[in-house]
Amino acid sequence: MADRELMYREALREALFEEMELNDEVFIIGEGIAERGGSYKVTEGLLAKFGALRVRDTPISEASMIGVGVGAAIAHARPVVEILYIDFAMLGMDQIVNQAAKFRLMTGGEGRVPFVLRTQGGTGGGVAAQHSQSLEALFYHIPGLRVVMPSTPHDAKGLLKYALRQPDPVMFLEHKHLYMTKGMVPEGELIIEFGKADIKREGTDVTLIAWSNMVPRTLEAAEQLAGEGISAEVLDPRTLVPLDKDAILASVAKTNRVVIVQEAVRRGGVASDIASIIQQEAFYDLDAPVEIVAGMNTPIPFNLELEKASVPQTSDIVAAAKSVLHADKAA
Amino acid sequence: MADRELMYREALREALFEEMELNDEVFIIGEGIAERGGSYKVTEGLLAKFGALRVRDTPISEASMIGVGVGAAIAHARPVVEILYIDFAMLGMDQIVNQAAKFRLMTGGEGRVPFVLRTQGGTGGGVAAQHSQSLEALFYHIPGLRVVMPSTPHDAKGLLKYALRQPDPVMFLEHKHLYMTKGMVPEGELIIEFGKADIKREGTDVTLIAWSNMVPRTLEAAEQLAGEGISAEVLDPRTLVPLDKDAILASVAKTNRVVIVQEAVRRGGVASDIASIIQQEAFYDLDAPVEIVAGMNTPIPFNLELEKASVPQTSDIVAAAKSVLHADKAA
Amino acid sequence: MAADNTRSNTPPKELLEKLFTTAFRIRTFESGGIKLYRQGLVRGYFHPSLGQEGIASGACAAIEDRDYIGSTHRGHGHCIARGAEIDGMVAELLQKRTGYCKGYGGSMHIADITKNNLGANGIVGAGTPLGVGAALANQVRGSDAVTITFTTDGATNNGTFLESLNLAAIWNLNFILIIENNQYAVSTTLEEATRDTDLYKRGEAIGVESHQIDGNDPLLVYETVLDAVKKCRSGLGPVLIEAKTYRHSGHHVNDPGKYMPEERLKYYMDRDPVDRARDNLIKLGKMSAEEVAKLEEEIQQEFDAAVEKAKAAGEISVEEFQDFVSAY
Amino acid sequence: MAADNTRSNTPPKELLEKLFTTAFRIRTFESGGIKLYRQGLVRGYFHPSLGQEGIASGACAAIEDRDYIGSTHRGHGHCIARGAEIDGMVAELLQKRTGYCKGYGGSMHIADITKNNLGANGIVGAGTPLGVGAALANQVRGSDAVTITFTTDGATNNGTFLESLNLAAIWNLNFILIIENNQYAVSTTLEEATRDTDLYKRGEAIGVESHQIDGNDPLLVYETVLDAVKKCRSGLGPVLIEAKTYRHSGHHVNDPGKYMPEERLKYYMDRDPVDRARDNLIKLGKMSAEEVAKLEEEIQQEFDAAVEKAKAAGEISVEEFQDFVSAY
Ligand SMILES: Cc1ncc(C[n+]2csc(CCOP(=O)(O)OP(=O)(O)O)c2C)c(N)n1
Ligand SMILES: Cc1ncc(C[n+]2csc(CCOP(=O)(O)OP(=O)(O)O)c2C)c(N)n1
Ligand SMILES: [Mg+2]
Ligand SMILES: [Mg+2]
Repeated sequence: MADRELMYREALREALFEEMELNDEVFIIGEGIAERGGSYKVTEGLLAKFGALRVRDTPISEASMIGVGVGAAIAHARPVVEILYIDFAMLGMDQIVNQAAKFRLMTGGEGRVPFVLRTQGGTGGGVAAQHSQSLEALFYHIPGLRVVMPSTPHDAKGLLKYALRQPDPVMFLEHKHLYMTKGMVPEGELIIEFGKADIKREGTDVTLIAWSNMVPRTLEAAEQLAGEGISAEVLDPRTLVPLDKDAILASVAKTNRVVIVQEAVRRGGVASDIASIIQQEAFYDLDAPVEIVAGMNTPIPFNLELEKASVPQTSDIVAAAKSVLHADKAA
Repeated sequence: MADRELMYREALREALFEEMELNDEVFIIGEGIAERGGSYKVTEGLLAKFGALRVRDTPISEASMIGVGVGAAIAHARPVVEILYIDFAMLGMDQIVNQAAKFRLMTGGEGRVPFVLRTQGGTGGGVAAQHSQSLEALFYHIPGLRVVMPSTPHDAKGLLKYALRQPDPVMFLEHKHLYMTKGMVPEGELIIEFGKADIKREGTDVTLIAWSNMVPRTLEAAEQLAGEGISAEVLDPRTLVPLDKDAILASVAKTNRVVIVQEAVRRGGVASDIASIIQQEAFYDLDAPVEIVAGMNTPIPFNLELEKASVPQTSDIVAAAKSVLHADKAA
Repeated sequence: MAADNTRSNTPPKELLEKLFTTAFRIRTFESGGIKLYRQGLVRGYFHPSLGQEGIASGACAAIEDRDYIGSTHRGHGHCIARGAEIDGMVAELLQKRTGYCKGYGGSMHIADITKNNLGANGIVGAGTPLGVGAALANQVRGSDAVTITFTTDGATNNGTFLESLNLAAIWNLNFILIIENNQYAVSTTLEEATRDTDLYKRGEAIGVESHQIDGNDPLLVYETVLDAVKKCRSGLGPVLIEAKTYRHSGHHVNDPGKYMPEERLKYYMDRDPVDRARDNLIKLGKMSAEEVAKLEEEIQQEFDAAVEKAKAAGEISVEEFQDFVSAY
Repeated sequence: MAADNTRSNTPPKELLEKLFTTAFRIRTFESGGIKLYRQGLVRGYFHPSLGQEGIASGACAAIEDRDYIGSTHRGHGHCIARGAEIDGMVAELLQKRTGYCKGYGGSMHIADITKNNLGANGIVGAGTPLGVGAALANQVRGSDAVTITFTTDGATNNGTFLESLNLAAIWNLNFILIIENNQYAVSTTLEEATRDTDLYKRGEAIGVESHQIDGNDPLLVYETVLDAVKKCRSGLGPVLIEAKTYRHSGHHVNDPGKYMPEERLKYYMDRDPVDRARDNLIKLGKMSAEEVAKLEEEIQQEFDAAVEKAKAAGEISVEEFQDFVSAY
């Protein structure tokens, strides 16, 4: 089927639309998602098409909204719970960590939780410390969860459709800056399995690993590096759990140099884990330490310049790539 | 003043006792901590000494208990909130992540939150998936929090006393297996500043980094290694935030080989972050990849043998130490 | 609405027998389980529901196969009342592969999920949203199935109580929330935990039909729940039921419960739900004492046989475990 | 307890003047802030409290310096009513170093913490436990200081409402929880969010003295809160006050609020709290219309001057920021 250009949010909407048409047990709850179509307009039109039974607004009860989603999933439905900001998911951490993630093992493997929590994170527009976090590392650390972070409309559609067919709880983490970005997306069926990284740009000198909103920024950096004769490969894991280790190690084996880029704060982020894996499993492939470009260890400030300083900019990525290229020479 | 042998829980109690005597604004709330003295008997005797105004039981309202502690701290008191299991802290994550950790920055640095959350984690005794987690990585990733994990009665006392005098929110993470362990503790004043690692055993061949309940286990491993002629240094960071990077890098510079031991699951744990730091800042000091011995990526099962298999055992640590010692030869 | 203990016509014998056998089966399981615990055969937490059997028995007798239940940390009784086999339950306590959770879960997570049981739960209060979720799933799929969530007095001071019941209310879900008000959270009394100990009022305040009943009367529990089920199936849900009861012992096997005043304990012992179910069966159901004794013996034998089977069963191996979680 | 609008003796002029100037200062700040926003000078969220000024003004007039307040995401009014300078507030909107939070916080986190203000809060419902915590701190230190937490209708469906108010109740804290019931959470109506829109009942259900009042009557708010403060100081706290009100516009500056029925909006516009404060000042306080106009002019000048000062002020530099958070 033909590809068309869609916005990220349109691609997400299309995925929901298609899966809700295919499966009557897919339904969605969230704050202002019905008539109003959601704060980021992902769910626009769903109410009109699927009715109030399957598309419903909730009061401000995040802990229980998430718990209700988990319970509905245990009872074999296909709930999608939209949480406005990833920061608010903290209110439902018990349900995510102690219920959704644990149920399968606690029931000896028999109970499944096909629950999709959609939310969005990241900085953007001065919404400050309680509305700007990148918290994927918290979910990444909890066995039993799937952590998905699409960077393009194409991936957003394919991964969300897959999320609605697989059996485990999924933290589907969108980015507020990406909703209006555009990209080519096929009409109809598009399924992207979890655990398959995508090489967003091929290169030979250095591997740049990035996800979510850091992908466009890293591609920009790669473009700049190309202008200076440096060939950077940009690898987007797309899903952090499961992580496509093979693809990462293959790229490292080729380039021998790695920079990992994350918007989340440096301390205890997913980048650290990926770095720890690379140095452990590809120690003798590395010509330089794995460099990490990450957010500063700080809550996000309101002020525009300080907000910018808190998260990686293209120039930071370019600089880090150059530093790993010259690391051995410097040493 | 003289040292005496105390149990870990007695040392904690002594710290609370002394600080409550020194400062009228120190108070403690928690479930069953007053008359009953707490599930792990840390608070025994405090009610009798300090009265019901400063030692009080709460209903089962973790989210608000934590929030109340944060609010009391903002209002310049010195609250200690006891949460029975670290797993239950998930109910109060909003207050920890979005309130306690953010308040200072959001108020331009003027507002402080001298809040101490005491809780305990780790496996032990078949309490299964919702009562056995090691979740320090979740707090470690949130800028603004202090994360403290004492492994001995001595450190427990000194760190808790310091926690009650410093100005920031502290996640004071005890371990259910340690409460009955014994060690020498000085009477009276003992203050251990945050950010000072302790070398629990000196060595030259390999650095073993461990905290909390993994320290005794790692010391056991070091003893076994000594029997095989291997000199292992055991470094206990004691506080994960702030982390004593200097002490870690100094030890690595000496031994050139590192194993990090954590009870928490491997994926996205603090060990990964420490490994990422070491490989980044001491890349050319390393003769082998930084090895991580960690919990399996799984919720903790009820069954005894499976529970044991989920977390590092002494033999795993010994094996990892040997593997980094022979890594270069194997390569 | 506060308690209304009037009873209309005589209940059928089958019902009375079911109420008694369920209550007695729970009693037998709890008593026997405690013995196994004391023998060192059970690890972890064990929260017996001794004294509270009337609620599980009465409530589960009022629902059908297609309905759902969800439970608490004190969940053995609910699981049994919902039709679980004693074999799988004892085996779970003994961490065997033949247990309902294959030894992965244990007492606090016990569940026969094939019986639409959402499981026991180690987090006080967490089961309530799960139950509302099951009720929502059923509403979405057009089923008239009802979900009963058993909860506790302790959990009514947890935020999920308000949030979840409110969600069930605005969506008119087929959801019945039963508070097993045993008046304690470990050693903390209900009076210490809240000013107004009439917990059903919290439902009324958000527009939910709410009842307070004697939870030690299995027949009354049955009737109240049956009525609630009917209301739910006709679109008038949810319903909140506060069932007052009392533990016969401490919070868990290792709690002697010395803080429980003797008089009060005696009061409730005198109103023992198992005794009342037995009395009902004999008086209203006209079963002879001998027949009842035979029933009891059978249930005891069932338990003893389950213990033998469980002892003989194997455990999940570390390799199987590693294999299972390799995809985590 | 539902609304009781009787008023006894004439209030002193100083009070009436305070109520009006506070309400008008808030109105001026919100209106002016919206203009700055439209000029592109303010980023992020901006939730004006236009139409709700009566609650902040009335409540804060009833407390003393030693008391505490805590606020919501719609928090400008509370901050002003609690005595913050307009300079520091405008500067904060404009992300300047002279702002109350030095530009780190912005509208949603605005607070003059030197005034015992626990701050605005971007997490709906999260301020309630913080307020209970401040009240607890004061009880522990033997102070009779009262804490007022402003909360919202939306927050009453969040678990913290039940949990925190219950904690305040069992500890008899000097805590006053004021629900600013503006009948909307963004575009979701209160009727959609709960079955029983009488929110004060939720306090009654847990034994808390609870009132429902007209939040657009600043004097009534003042009197009700003053009474609550007295009760608290004599050990009879906490008190819950549901103050009914309505927004004059959408949820935030970028929400046109088209879903708000015109008639209903008109009803509340006709009962505008600023107008009522002005009327009271003129009628009961016997201030002349000219004097009032002069007051208004001064307040407008104060705001305009604050804008000029803020525009001229600098911002925290990246280096200062890095230095500040180096210990994080
Ligand atoms: C959220 C949470 N907090 C604390 C505990 C520890 N805990 C287990 S049972 C219990 C008491 C529960 O009392 P109640 O809820 O009334 O149930 P009951 O034991 O009386 O059946 C407590 C505090 C827990 N399991 N979960
Ligand atoms: C926990 C949480 N959930 C959702 C939001 C997003 N949000 C911001 S304001 C708002 C509506 C709040 O309505 P209400 O609580 O009644 O306060 P009002 O805006 O009417 O003053 C929502 C949903 C939030 N800030 N926090
Ligand atoms: Mg109880
Ligand atoms: Mg509102």
